[in-house]
Amino acid sequence: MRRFLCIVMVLMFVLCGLLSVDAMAQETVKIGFITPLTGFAAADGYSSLESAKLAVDYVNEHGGINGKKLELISYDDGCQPDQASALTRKLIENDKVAVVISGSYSSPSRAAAVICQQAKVPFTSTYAVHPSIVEAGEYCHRIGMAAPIQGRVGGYFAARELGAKRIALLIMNNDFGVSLAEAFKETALKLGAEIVYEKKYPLGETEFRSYLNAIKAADPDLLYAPGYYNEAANIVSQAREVGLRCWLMGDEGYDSPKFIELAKTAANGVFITTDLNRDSDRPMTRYFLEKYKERTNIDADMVGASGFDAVMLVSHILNKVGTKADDIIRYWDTIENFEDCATGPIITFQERSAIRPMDIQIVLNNQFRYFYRYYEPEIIYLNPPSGGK
Amino acid sequence: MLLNVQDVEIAYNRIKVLWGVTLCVGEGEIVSLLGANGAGKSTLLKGIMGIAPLHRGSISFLEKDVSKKRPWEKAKMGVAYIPEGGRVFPDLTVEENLMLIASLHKEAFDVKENLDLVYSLFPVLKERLQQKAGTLSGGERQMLAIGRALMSKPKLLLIDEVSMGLMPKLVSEVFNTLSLLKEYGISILLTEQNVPEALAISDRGYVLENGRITISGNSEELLGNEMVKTSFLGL
Amino acid sequence: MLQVLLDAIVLGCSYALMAVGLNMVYGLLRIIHVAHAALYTLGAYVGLYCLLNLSQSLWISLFVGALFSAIVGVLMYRIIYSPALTAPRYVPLIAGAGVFIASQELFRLLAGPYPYSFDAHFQFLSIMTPNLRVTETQMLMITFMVVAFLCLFILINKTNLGLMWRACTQDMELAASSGININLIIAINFMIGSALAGSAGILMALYRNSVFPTMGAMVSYKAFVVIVLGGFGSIPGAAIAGIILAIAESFLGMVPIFNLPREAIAFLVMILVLMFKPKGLFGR
Amino acid sequence: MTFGYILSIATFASIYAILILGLNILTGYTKQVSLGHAAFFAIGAYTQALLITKAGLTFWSALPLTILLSMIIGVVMGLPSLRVSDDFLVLTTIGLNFIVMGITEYFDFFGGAMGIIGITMPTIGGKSIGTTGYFLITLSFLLLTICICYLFSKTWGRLAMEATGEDEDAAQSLGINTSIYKMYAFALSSTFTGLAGVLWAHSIGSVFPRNFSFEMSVLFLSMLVFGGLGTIRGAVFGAFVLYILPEFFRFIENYRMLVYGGMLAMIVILQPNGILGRGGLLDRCILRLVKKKAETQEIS
Repeated sequence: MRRFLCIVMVLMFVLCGLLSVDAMAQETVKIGFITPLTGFAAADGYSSLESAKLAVDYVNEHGGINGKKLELISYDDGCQPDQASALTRKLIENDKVAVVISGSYSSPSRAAAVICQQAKVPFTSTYAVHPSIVEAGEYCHRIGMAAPIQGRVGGYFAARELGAKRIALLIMNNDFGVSLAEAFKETALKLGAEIVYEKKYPLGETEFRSYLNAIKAADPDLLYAPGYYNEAANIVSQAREVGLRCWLMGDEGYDSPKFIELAKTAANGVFITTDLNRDSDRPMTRYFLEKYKERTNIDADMVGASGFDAVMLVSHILNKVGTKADDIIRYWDTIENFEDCATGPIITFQERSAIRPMDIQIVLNNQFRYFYRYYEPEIIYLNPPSGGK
Repeated sequence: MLLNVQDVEIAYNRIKVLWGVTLCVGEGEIVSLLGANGAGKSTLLKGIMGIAPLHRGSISFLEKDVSKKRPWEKAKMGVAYIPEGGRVFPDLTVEENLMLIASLHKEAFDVKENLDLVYSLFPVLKERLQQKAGTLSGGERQMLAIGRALMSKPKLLLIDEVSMGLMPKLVSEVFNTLSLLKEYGISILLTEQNVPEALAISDRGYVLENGRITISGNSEELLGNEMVKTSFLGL
Repeated sequence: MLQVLLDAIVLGCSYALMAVGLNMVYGLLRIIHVAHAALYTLGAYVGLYCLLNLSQSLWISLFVGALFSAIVGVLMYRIIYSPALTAPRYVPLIAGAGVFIASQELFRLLAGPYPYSFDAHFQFLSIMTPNLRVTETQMLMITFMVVAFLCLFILINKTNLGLMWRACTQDMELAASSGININLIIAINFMIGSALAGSAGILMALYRNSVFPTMGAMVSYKAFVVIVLGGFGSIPGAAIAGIILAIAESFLGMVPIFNLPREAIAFLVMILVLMFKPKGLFGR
Repeated sequence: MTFGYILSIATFASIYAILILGLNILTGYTKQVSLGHAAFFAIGAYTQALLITKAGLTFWSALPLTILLSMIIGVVMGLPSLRVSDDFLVLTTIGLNFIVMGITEYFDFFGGAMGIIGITMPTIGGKSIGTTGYFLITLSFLLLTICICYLFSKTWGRLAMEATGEDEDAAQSLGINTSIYKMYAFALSSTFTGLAGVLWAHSIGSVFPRNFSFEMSVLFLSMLVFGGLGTIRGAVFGAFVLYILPEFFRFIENYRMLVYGGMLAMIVILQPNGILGRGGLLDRCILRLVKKKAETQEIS
């Protein structure tokens, strides 16, 4: 019996191998997508994949790519860089995709970017913020907001608009939290604020009371806590619990309905920097928010919006210049005022990162509401153009 | 017959330890199992108790087939097993060690009666009731081990190397006690390296060599057997 | 300071609840039960399901979640561990890890990758003064832990079942041949340990207001540290060590030179302790 | 063609095979179960990354240094094994994993949470080698490792290690200095693991603390036990199969890891010695085939 079971299992492996040989595909324009569907980042992977599919459906309903259907080929990288790099090769060589989109975290995105740069295939990351992703080379772009911009926006809002003088930082210790905090700190210090507390916490942390008690003792005007919504919900509700009475400020990682669901009423009054304006009446934003909810039964989040935008932008480029890599890249850098996206319009690409107006949103009555918008070039541009364009 | 072991084979990790062993123990009998170290005596007792799984063969107890029964089921039927080296539950007190067994069999008999029997056989245990069993001396532990087994009022007692590690004076004391048990209607199957003492109290004996029974017979016959004389009695 | 201490004790309760089940299994079978954390998550999910679909009462969902975990815990033993008991020690370890991976995936597939909010309403004591504050949930956790441990203590030291259980932890073979149904004892052992893990899952879900597929991972690492500090197989040791660990983490985390994440601090403490006491703080 | 894809899968599988061969010396021979081997892996990868990005060395000049350093750090990290054993050691290695991850994540010298970027591909004669070249390098390192392990398995050192693993007291009474052999095992193991780390870092091009998490350690031990503890063929086989297995299950994308976890548990229970270990399923099949062939030869 034992032996039989084992033999069956071994046979299954072999069969699986045979079955995974791809079926012949019809004439389509393919774009590749890697995203973590398993492991700790599965929730973000799911959001971005579903949104990307939504965008593909939209594109195909509106004529596809020059008459051909747009096809999304997605693989699960489990948020592992070695899988991401192997899968990117698979996308490029086996599936012959025109563009690779990464809906994954920084470490796998960077690995994929390097491969794409080598193979000279256009690559874009959706929400990964690590600066090195676009530094991989001219074939790599970023749809999400670059961390220096977002941190700077946060800094301006905290120090200039809210007038916070004493600022506490509680930083999620990964590339996302750290690079946001650095930019925030630089801006805030420049604007005359003082950092009264700074602490890093690891991804997956749930207990913040001991830090928050120390922060309370430091008596800040504002607590900036860059991180993802799961940790953020704990920070915010525990901050209210220990009686921390100051402004709370977060980032686009908070931008998920789950944040409000988990933090409950404690979320009210929290500011976040984001580029998805839920109060916007731009048709694309409304389309995305409604269809996403229809499709998944969950309200959309920022990660999803980035995935949606990436596919929209890529299909726009493919429509314009075809599938030749060099044409795509040349056109990509000249894009201006791209409106067909769920987040604010993409003004341009600078250093291969998308530049768009930045929103400050506030949680009111258990909803994200529009609060303030930054247009100033010296704030929202990666390198502010001299002379003010 | 109380216990009938028929053609039993036992293997550890595909290495056979016992090869077609057949033996029996009658009611009220003391039977000794003789043999050198590694002959498979302990394994046979474990097989009878159900701790070591049988590879082949059958065991019947009180005319019922118990080959597939688990150890605790056999214990309920009246088999008690005393492993070698005076094994007791070291972190339980002497009283807990005794009462644990009593509590398992309480519907079957009178606890107090058994306790009295144990105290009368081993008065020293009564003095140490609240002591942890692990702190007892070797001889006391062996007494506790036998006492524990008696608490279940067994019909058959399987004893593995009762004399091992005991002082010579204690050894004869223990054997005397065992021969007394016969009067309470308890049959005994014991393994022993101390052959003369064992044969002195037992009715019959078997000699186990390399996993097979080579000689069997009455104690007197065995004492007279040339082979037994040379290998075990050193004559 | 007192506030930090109190918060740490509440956190320690969750460690202790997890570690006790783990340690009960270790004491009996000498296996490191990695899949224990799966039961923690299971408890939370079942409790949540109960809360959303069956009843608004926290108590009922606590009961159902613990019960479910207990049943699955026993099944886990029968299917995974029981056949692996005679195999080398690392086999149950890896089998448990496999089950843990599979369970995380199963929760994700069944319930989706997103965290859920665990929104239960209940009435309980709370202390609210300007200097000291114990919320209802915190109070509930402390009470639950104290009650659970008292029950466990009485069960183990004052009842026949406890006597049999203690006998089994000391010498399984002897216990079996003395007439103790060891399969039953092991099953009960898994049942109690798993129920505690399941209820810990629900309580933490309530405390953190979130339920998600990978929530068990972090707690299970901590539980390992706790059982080492408390001594393998020792139940009061696990309870005390759980609380000590949480306190050590919270206070060391506030010291600037210990700029390390919680887990690293916990394991650092563990290794240091092992260097001086290779059998754990309360180990025999 | 999917040449590059297969090549990169094969490269990673070979890297893991080197690592598992290293783990095999520690866990297979001296029976010191390590559930923190990702820490040793991280040390190799990080040392190489630092030497390349901060000291400006090349792949070839940094490699010997990294290997030496991995060995030394491995011995230092193995020191607790002299005090603690069995399950305590397992948990100690888990602890080492978390501590090493914490240090790389929280100290800016190691790149902190931002990781270390820009670990370039090695060059030969001034020319950068491509994927194929890198695969060949990895493969030759794998073959080298197999050779060393094979030669080592024929020495008295391995016997001494196995004796230490079976029964430490008995080994000591035979005159084996078990402490030395335990350290020896840690040194050899961390050397190979460090080498695997180096190769991994170069093929990814960047290292992040979270790449070396506890889950990886579990995967490593699973690979070894799956293939067959204590055998070279088992270690290599386990690494290849368990790395490639999830790739085969791509067509059930969403259920992939569920199937993987369940299968891992079942196979380990059914085949505790590993599929290709002594007495394992495939081992027996092969033995039978060999025997049959020998028989037919005898007849003819």
